[in-house]
Order: sequence, then structure tokens, then C-alpha cells
Amino acid sequence: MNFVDLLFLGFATLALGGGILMIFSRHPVSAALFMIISMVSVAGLFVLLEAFFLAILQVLVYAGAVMVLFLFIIMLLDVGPEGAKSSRLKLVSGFAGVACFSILIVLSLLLVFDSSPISQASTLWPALDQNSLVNGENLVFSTRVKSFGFGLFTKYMLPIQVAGFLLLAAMVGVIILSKKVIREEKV
Amino acid sequence: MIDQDFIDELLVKHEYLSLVSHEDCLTLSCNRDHWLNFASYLSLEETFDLLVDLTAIDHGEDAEVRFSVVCHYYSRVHHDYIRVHVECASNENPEILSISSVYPSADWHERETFDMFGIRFTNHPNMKRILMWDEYPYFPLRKEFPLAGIDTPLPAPDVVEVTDASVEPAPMMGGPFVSSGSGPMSDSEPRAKDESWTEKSEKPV
Amino acid sequence: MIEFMQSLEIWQILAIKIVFALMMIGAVMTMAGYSVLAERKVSALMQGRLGPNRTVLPIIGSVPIIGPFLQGLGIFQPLADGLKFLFKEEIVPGHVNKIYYYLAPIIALVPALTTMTVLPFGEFFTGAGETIPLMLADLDVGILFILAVSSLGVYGIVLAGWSSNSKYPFLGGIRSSAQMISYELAMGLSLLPIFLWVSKPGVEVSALSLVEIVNSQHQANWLLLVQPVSALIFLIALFAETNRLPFDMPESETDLVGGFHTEYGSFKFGIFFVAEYAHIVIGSAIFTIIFLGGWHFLPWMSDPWPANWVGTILGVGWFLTKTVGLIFFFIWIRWTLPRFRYDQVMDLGWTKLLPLALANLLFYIVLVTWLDQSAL
Amino acid sequence: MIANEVAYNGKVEGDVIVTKADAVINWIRKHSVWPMPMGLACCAIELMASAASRYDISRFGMEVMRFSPRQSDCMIVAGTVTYKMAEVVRRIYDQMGDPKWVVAMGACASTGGMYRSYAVMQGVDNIVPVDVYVSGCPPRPEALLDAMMKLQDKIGKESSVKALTKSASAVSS
Amino acid sequence: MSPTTTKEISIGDVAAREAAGINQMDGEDRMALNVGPSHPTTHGVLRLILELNGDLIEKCEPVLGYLHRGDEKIAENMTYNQFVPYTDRLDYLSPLANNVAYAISVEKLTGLELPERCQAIRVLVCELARISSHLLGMGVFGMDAGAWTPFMYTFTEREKLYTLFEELTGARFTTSYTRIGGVARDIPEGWLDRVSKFCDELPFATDEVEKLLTRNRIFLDRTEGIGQITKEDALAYGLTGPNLRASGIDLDLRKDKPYSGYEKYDFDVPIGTRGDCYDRYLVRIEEVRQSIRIIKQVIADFPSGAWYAEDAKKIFAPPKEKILSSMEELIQNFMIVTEGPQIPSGEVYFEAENPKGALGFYIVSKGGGVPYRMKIRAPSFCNLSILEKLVPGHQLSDITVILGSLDFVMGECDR
Amino acid sequence: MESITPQHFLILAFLLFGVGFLGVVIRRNLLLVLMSLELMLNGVNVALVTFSRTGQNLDGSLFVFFIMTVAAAEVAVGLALLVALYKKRRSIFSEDAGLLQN
Repeated sequence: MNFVDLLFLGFATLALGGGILMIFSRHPVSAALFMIISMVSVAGLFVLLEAFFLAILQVLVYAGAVMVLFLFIIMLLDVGPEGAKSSRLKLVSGFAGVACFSILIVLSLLLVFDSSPISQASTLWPALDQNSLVNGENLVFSTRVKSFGFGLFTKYMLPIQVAGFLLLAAMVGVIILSKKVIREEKV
Repeated sequence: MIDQDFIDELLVKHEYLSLVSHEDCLTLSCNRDHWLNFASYLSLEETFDLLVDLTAIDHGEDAEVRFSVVCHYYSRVHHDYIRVHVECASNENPEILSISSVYPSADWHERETFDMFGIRFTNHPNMKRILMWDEYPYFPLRKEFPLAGIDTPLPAPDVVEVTDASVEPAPMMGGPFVSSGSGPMSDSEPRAKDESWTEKSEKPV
Repeated sequence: MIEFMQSLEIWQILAIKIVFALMMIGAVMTMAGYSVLAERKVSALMQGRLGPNRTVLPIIGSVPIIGPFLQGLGIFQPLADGLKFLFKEEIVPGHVNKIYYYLAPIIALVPALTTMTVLPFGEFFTGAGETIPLMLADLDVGILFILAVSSLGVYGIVLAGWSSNSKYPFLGGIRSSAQMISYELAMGLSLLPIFLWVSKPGVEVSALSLVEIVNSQHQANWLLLVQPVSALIFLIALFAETNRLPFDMPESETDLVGGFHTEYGSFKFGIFFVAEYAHIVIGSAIFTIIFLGGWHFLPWMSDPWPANWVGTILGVGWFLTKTVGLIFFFIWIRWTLPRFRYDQVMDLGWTKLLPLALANLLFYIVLVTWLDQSAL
Repeated sequence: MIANEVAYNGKVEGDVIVTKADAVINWIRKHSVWPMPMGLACCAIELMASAASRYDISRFGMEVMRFSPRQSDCMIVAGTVTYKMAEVVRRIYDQMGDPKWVVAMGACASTGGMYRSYAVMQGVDNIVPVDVYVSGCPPRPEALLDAMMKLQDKIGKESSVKALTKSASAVSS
Repeated sequence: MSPTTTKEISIGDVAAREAAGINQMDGEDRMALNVGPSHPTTHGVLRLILELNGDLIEKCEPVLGYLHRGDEKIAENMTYNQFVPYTDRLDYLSPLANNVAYAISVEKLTGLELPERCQAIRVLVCELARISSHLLGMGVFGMDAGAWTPFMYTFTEREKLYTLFEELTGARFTTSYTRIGGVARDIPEGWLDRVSKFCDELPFATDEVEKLLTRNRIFLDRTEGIGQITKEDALAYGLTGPNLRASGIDLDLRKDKPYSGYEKYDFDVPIGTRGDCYDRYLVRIEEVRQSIRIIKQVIADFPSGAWYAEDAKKIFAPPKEKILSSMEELIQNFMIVTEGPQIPSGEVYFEAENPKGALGFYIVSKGGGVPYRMKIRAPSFCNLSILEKLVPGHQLSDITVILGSLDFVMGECDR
Repeated sequence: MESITPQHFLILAFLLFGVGFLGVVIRRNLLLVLMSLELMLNGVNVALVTFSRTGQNLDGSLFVFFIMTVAAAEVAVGLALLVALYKKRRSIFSEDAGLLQN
């Protein structure tokens, strides 16, 4: 067991543990904090996969912006812990949840022991070719930011435009939504 | 300055008024049933739009009418004040109409007067103590109330529990020395006026 | 040097890095502690006062000339203040949310110290004519790393405000989270033109690397001169991110008493206190690196110091000088300007700085494209 | 002075024996007294004056006036403590962390001063333990500075280690 | 090393009891916030219970009385002269002006005419007190807006004033300078020169403060349009002084009902237009300039003669050297000290234009040396009564600015 | 124990997705439902990056980039909706969001 393995185990435990604690924590603020832990650990996993740029984006976007937004809303609405108020849905959803979860575990166990194509095809951690951006038709994985830019502005030009429009639409939508609330309040 | 014509006109118009004096400013005595009317008259039809002061006088426990409310209005046109005295209805539970609907500034003055004298202003929007704490049982500016104060518990029970403090009469020894100014020489010796605690009488226990 | 490093085991490299990291933490914390003193001394200077000058260690104080001189400078004041926190009773109010209450100061301090791992503060000249930047980790996305990690700092404040379970801290926490989200945007946008400007076609090294940004200013324009608008926006955003007056919403003393740290006393408050100044120190260092040419001497001039260890020391010293100058600027502003109101801060961020940053970005996109086209 | 009194006399220095550890802690504490300004009345203006340019309390490192009681070490009660205010003063005192000191600034805070009346608490020492009393109505800023120096002297003579361990054991028990 | 203890008391708890009551009355997403009585923005011991909706204040309930010391009751229990020191502590930013207002109101009751020199001294000290009070008002206002340095600058000027006061009265702060029928002592030699030197230097200091604040964009943003008081409201709530004049009402008792010889001096009364915090600040700065103008006129034409009413044998204690040499004066002094100045019965109301507004004394005398009833009409008390109406609709941070601009002193508000 | 392999990453990705899914199903607090959704997306991201790394192909990583963009937009809109809902219903629980109930 080497250093990277240890790191993987640590990050994986944190990511998964954070996620599990998140969905089971009673108070939204603790949930948000566990979520942050989980997300930062995922960023750590990205680092192990040598996707540095994505790791930083993960922290910047998820931990730095999305979760702050969540916390802000939690505080704004002053949401307390969920009360003991039981709902009919809870039992059903509990069953469904447990079922789904067990299916997933079985699936992943299968993956471990089964010699599926994925596990065979890859030579475990292929060496990186840092010098070329493209290899034939394909974009080559690289740790450099430059290759990201290259990929985004060549092959994925259309998606990035669409994403831009999506963000714009979201922004307009949010503004309209929050405006409407204020007007209703005044009436 | 307020001239004689103005006073005459005022007295003719309002028969419930009577002239008391006109030394430093025009002093009128007003019937308590009409004093709200008079206040709104001064505000709306005359130019006395600034209520500068409202307070009360305690004429002493033996007085026929114990409490009277005194009010000062200022006119920016006449550059002068009008003082209005109103006598309160009852000596035990003095009451009078509030003029805070006409002069919003009267609001706090009336609360203070209530706080200090116990004169209740009816129709006041928020008639409660303003300077002393809400549970304080006495009205300090009444004549029978000693300057030194009367033993009462402190408003905060938890603090009392720790510190064992309470509202105690203030020691008057060495306090303001005042002579009565009349009577035999031995009595007119200056002495601490409030005698809750002097050399002669011990601090009340 | 490189061979030496490569010959080491991973744990040995780790150990060396940890030692360096501790040294840097020490340096930053000391600077933070003494910027508190600087704040007190500079404010005293501006207000015609003297500032702390009575505290002195018994033995040093009796040294003839140096003792009184150091005493007059108030050198020992931070020592007393910092240590006092250790010996003060730790009050934990009964109504707080304990875990987060303890966690918050640490979360506030850690990001500030983490960002310094990618901060270059000088360069080391090897005998072979190579120059190695002095930093803990040369990340090619250094600036993004700094943005990412410093954006985590807000959690400390938000958590402190929330866990105190008291109204003033809560308001402080809410204000700060909104403020920091708003200004991060403008800060990021103000940096984009820098990358555009620094990265040249065909160059392999990413322009997101801080070392690259510093070196691009060697014997050339400082970026402050090339992109004054970016520098201005970045500086304003920096003020907002470090919660300094005129943007000290989270702790505005006159209306929120102490803001998010109202319920904090003794050591935990001390950590907040130091964290605030650590943010300032790091922020000043970043501004120096990006806009003021880092450790390089003056714009359009080559460094006057020799390419050996003397040069290294002089370079680091020059870098520190610039940083300290910026810290002074921070203090200067604080004691000169009144404070914004909360909604005015948001207004400034969203309706003034953000459009300005966008316009600035567009302008430089056009400019850089035009320059590149005409160069080809 | 008679010759045989030249020898060391503990009484002269206040009859306290301060250990090394105490000395260190006391040095730290006395040079970092952060006041909590309880500016109640007239004295508050003189308190401001002592923080302003001419008198400059910052020379002693005391200009860090924290309005949050949790961050301050010394409460300067500046002004008349009325019964209505007394409760607040006490509560704020309670919120300060140990070690804490109280300076009663001015005649009113010390004894009720010239306000011998029904509304005024006759001395803040009725509700909080006072370390230094400052006379004057209001005291001049010099007097306040002198009081703060007296307080520093007093802190210098405390047996801090004992107090620390004692309060620690009190908590654990 | 440091023991950890848990304490259950919080700042919020002080308000909790009363705040909880308000909270129940209105909607559920309101937050009750207690500001004061020990809070940096309240300049003393005012307490506000606010009801917040987000950052917006919906309701504001001021709670007073944390500095109620029973001045009126005390006045009923002592002679007129004994009460002079208590007037110092009403508006403790301008004790000299309070002394003068009090002395004049008692003198009005006796119908005493003061010699010109005495009146000139009183005008002089009143205006010095006004400068001192407004300087602090400006500085603290800046401090409320977040700028600390102007406060230090204005306080430096105040210290110069303190030196002058000390030379004149013997005390730097609580001066107790006037007596019924005169002043405690004549002005010292060369003092007038030092006052005029101070007046020459002061504009530089105020200019410096103005440089930091008046045209500062942030300061303007913070104060312009904030805390606007209309003319009607200002009158209805009985505002006086700079606060009233900032709302555009030309009411200055020095002009309208001149006392102590103010009619002899030429000065302007600055008037605001919008009645917001910024106007109140500007009015104060301008009033400082006008005060300097008055002081220069007083000094230029300083009357000679007696500095106390020599004919008021039963009111003003004779000079010390006469007491020691003459039997008649000794008895006179003894009577005044023990029984107080003999004031005829009657009632009087007098208001003086103090820095904070019109400070009024309503005195009911039944003869003798002790007032039967004395009511102090405190300008701060009236000025603060508008808070309930003024504050709602503003943001939490505006409170500091509004309170700072109203420039109140709790000492006279609570008495 | 042998060294970690891409499979480990994939299993982790599956588990993260599963936990997220579980959260979506069992939690009633819509804020937490949103967070769980984010967790699911994170699981997908891990898987994509792993594929990208092992397959020496950048497409997967670029896809993650887009997912993050969409997630940010989704959270913004979702939270805005939530605030709107809260203002109307004074609750952020899923069972209170139904229009036809009660």
C-alpha cells in the first residue's frame, strides 16, 4: 500500500461518509457542512486522477459558491431541524431508498468481482502525453489548463455556447422569480 | 409678543379659560373638559404649533386640588409662550385627557408625567412608565415621596440573587443642607432636608 | 538542486515541505501579528497620538538604547496581547452550537494559510544559471487555487455568526456571506484580462501560474500600468473579501458591536483577529505578485541585484517591502474612510464593479485579439 | 529611616510573594488590558478624552475598547449607575471572561456621588466587585490613566497561577 | 491552561423579555433586536427595541431612563445655588450653556437686571460651549459612519477649549460657572486673547474634518436622504435646535427671544432644506462658524464694569474680601449660603438656545431659597421622541447615522 | 493489498450516486433534496473523470466541466424556487409543496 492508496482511501471515506452523514443529518446546516466535506474530498479524488483544473473548479464552484448559497438560504429562511412530524411518504420512501441502495451495492460488488470490459481494457494508469493536444480525432487527457481551453473552443464550441445561454436563462429566471416574490409581498 | 387684544379675544372666544397672570408669559387656567379642544384650537387655528413642555405640579397632600398639569406652547409668529394650567380630576387617581393626538410631542411628556406623578392620561396610545422601570411602585415627584427613595426590590431577580442588591434609600448624611428659613434659630439651622438618614435618625432598616 | 530533490524519498520531500510550510506559517502569522501593531501605530500617527509604547520585556527594556527604542515602537505589545488570550478564561456561551462554535475560528484561519502554499515570494539562483521560484508548490493554476481556497474563508464567518445563536453575530454572518459571494465574481472577472495579456500564443506554460505572471513583468510594464482598471477592481474586491473598512459589514463596530465575533472571547477571538490580518497579508502579497511585479525591481528595469543568494535575499526583501506598503495602504484607507451601508456594498458590487469588470474584459479581449492579429 | 529597617520588608511592597510563573502571566496580563467602556454619563466623555489625542490611553495598549464583553478584560464604569442600569452592568460583567477587573470611574460610580436620590445606586460596588476607584466628578483623564496604572500594579501582584488552577478545578468538579 | 466554562447569559437576554412580547404581536419572520443600553451606537444608555424584517426596521421602541438620576426631585430639596452643579451634568457636552440657561431662568423670576459685562461673559461661554458640543457632535457623527479619525481631530480642538474653560472656571469639564445674579468669577487676564486665538485656529481644524467627511462620497451615501424629518413632523414632535433648523424651520431663540444681550450681536441662523442627517451635520458645522463670529464680536466690544449684579444683596454672595472685613457682608453671605438666594414666589418658564436645542426651566417658587417645583425641559428628550416615527423604514445600519445626527445626550434626556 | 485501480474510483462513483439518490428519495426537506442531487452529480463526475483519465481522452473531463455549469445554474434556480415556495407556504418540506393537497 503506497501513499496514493492511502490518500485515495482517505478521500473516498470522507466523500462517502460526508455524503451519508449529509443525507441523515437532521439539521440543514450540518448537512451543508457534511456536503462541503464530501465535495472537497471529491476534489481531492480529482487531484489523484491528475485532473487538477477540475479539482480546483470543484472547490471553486461547489464549495465556494454553491454551498455558500445553500448556507445563505438556510440562514435566510432560518430552517430548523426537521421535527418529529412524521409523513406518510416517509415510510414508502424509506423502503424505496433502502431498496435502491442495496441494488446499487450489489451492482458495485458485481463490478468488483466481474471481469467486465472496463476493468480489463484500461492499462491501469496510462502515462500522459503532455505535448500534443490532439491524437487523431480525440482530445488527449492532460493536466494542463491549456488543453481544456483547446477542447472547449474547438470540439465543444457549440455546447459551450449552449451552456452560456443556459446560464443566462437561469440568471433571468432567478431574477424573475425573486422579483415576483417581492411584488406579492407588497400586495 | 402677545398683546392685550389677543388675550381679550382669546378669553372672549373661550369662556372656559381664565387669566391667571401675565408676567413672564401669558398664563391661562383651563377647564379640564375643554383642554383638548383648546390645545387643538391653539395648534390649528392659532400659530402655537410647538408644544415645548408639558408637566405637572403636586400642590401637596393637603391641597384641595392636588395635581395640576402645566403646558407650554410656543408660537413662531408671536415669538412667545402660552402657559396653560389644568387641574386634574381626582386627588387619589388623577386623570386627564391626553393631547398627544394633537401634539405628538406630548406623548413622551405625558408618559413622563405619569411616571413621576401618577397622573393618568386617558386615550394615550402607550401609557406606561418611561424613566423608571415598569414595576416601580411609587411616583417619585409626588411631595410625600422622599428624595432618598423607598426600599423596593431591584427589577432583575437573577441579579439580585447573585449580588443581593436592592433599591435602598440613599444616605442623606452630608447631603444637601437646606435651612427652612423661618421659625426659631435652632430650627433654621441648615440641615439635610431629606431626613431619611441623618446623624439623629439612623439609617432605616 | 533538482537532482537532490529527485533523489529523496517521498516522505523526505514531505518532511522538507512541512518544515517550509511551518516556516511560512510562522512568517505570515508574525506579519499578521505585527500588522495589528502597525494598525495601532499608524492610526495613532494619523490621529496625532503615540500608540502603544509602554509595554516592554523586563530584560530587553533595560538595554541602554535599543530597549527604549523598541519600547517606543511598541514591539512587545502584540506579544502581550497574543499571549493574554492564552491565559484568559474560555467562555462558551450556553446558547451556542458548540461544535460549529469551536470549528468556526479554525475554518476562518485555515484558508488564509492554505493560499500561501502557492504564493511565490522570490527566486533562487542556482549555480547553473537556473532560477527556481521560492514557493511551496508551483501549481500551473495557482491563481485559481487561491481564488478557490480563499472562497472557503467565508465559511468561518458564516459559521461563527450562525453558531453563536445570537442576533448580532447572525446578522454579521448573513451580511458577510452575501458580500463575499458578490465580490468574488468581480474579483475573478478582473483577473481574466490579466491572463489574456500574459499568455502569449505558443507559450507552453500556463498563464494561470503566478510565477509566470511575475516573470512577465520583469523588464516590462507592471500590470498595474497596463491594466489599471483590473487593478482597481481587484483591489476593491480585495478590501471586500478581507472585510476591511469601508467594507467591514460582518463586524461593523458601531451597529453590530463586533459582528460575527461578538460572542467570541479569548483564544478563539484571537484566532479570528489574526485570521483577518493574515487575509490582509496574503491579499497584499497576491496584489504585489499580480500587479506590482512581485520581487522584480521596477518596471522596465532589470533587477539591480546579482544572480546569487544575495540577489535572492534582496528580491525577497523587495517583495516584502511592496507587501508591507500595501498593508500600510489597507490601514491608511481604514482610518480615512467612513463605512458603507450593507445594501450600498451590494449595490457597488453588482451594479458598478461587475459591469465595469465585464467592460474591462471585453475591452482587453478586443485589444489582445487586435494586437495578436497585427503581430501575425 | 532607622538603620534596621533598611533590610527587606515585605510590607513595603504590599506583602505579596509572586512566583516566576505568576510574574510571567502578570506581565502579559497587565500589558494587555482591553477595557470595556461602560460609558453611562458625564464620565464617558472624559473616558473618550483619555482615548483621544492629548491623553492617549493607547500608550498603555488600552485603546482597544471592545464593546463585546467577551473580548474585554477591564470594565470601566464611567458614570452614574442607576438602579435601572445596574442590572445591565451586572449582566455585562457576568459575560466577561476571567480574569476581569472593574474600575469605578468618578464619584457616581464609586459612591453615588452627588446624586443622593431614589433612582441612583449608591456605588457600583453594590453589584460588581471594584478594583480601582477613581475620585472626581468627573475625574480628569490623568486620573483615569493613573487608575489604570494602579490597576496594572495590582495585576502585577496577583497570584495568577493559583487562580488559574483553582478555577480549572472548580470547573472540573 | 485556560479553563472552559459555560455561561448562559447573553446580550440578547436583557431584551428577551420585552422583545418576546413584541415578537408575538406581529408576523413570524420578524426579528426583534435589542440595541443598547450599552451599545456603541447609542452614545450612552439609550436602548432601542427594534423589529426587523430582513435588514429593514419595521418598528422601533425607545426605552429611556437608564440615566434617570432624579434631578427634578433633587432640585426641590436644595437651594437655587446648590443646584447649579447639577445643571452641569444635564447636557454634559456643554455645561457652561446649561449653567447660563438655569441662572437666567431664576433671575427672570426675581426680575434681576445683570450688568453688561456679565451678560457678555455669559454669551461668550455659551458660544464656546456650543462650539465644544458641536465639535463632539460632528466627530461622533463621523465615528458612527465609520470614520474614526475626524473624531480625534475634533477632540483635539475640544481639549484646547477645555484648557480655556479650566482657566476661566477652574474645572475643565463640569464648570458650575454661573451663580444666580452673576458668574462665579471675573474672566482672568489675557483670557480673551487666548479665546480669540483659539477662534482663529479653529476653522483650520473644522476644514480638516470637512475634508475628510463633507464631500466624501461614502459619507454622502450614508447620510443623504437618511432620516429625513419634514417640517411638519419636526414641529409636531417638538424638535428644537439644529435638528429643527435642519428641517428648514427658522427657529432660534437667540434671535426670536433674545436673552443675555444676544440682540446686540450679528449672526446668521443656518437653515437646512431636506432635514436629513447630512443637513443636520451641515447645520452644526455652520453653527460653529457663526459661534466664532459671535465670539469675535463679543471680544471686540467687551464691556467693562461689574461682572455680577451688585444690587442683588439677597441673591448674590458678596466678594470674599468683603466678607472677611465687613459684618454686614458676612451676614449676607451666611444667609445666602444657608437659606439660598431669596427668590420671590411665582412661576417662570425660560428656554435658552442650547447646542442641543431649547433647554427650558419651568420653576415654581413659593418664596425662599428652595424651588417648589422645577421642571427641566430637556431638548434631547424631545428630539428623541421622534425616533418612534423616524426610524421605521430605514435599515439597521442607518440607525447609527440617525442617532449620531440627532446628537442627543442621555444625561439631560433622562435627567 | 494491491494498489488502487480505476475500478475503485468507479465503485466510489457508484456509491456516491447511490447515496445521493437515497437522499433524494428519503429526505423531505427540499434543501437537502437539492444537495443530494448535487451529490449524485458528483458521483457522475468522478466516474467521468476516471474514464477520461484511463481512456486518455479529454472528452470526459470536458463533460464534467459542463455538468458543473449546469449544476450551478440548477442550484441557483432551485434555490430561487425554494425561496419563492417558502414565502408562499412557509415551509420547505416536499409534502407541503403539493398544490392539490389539503
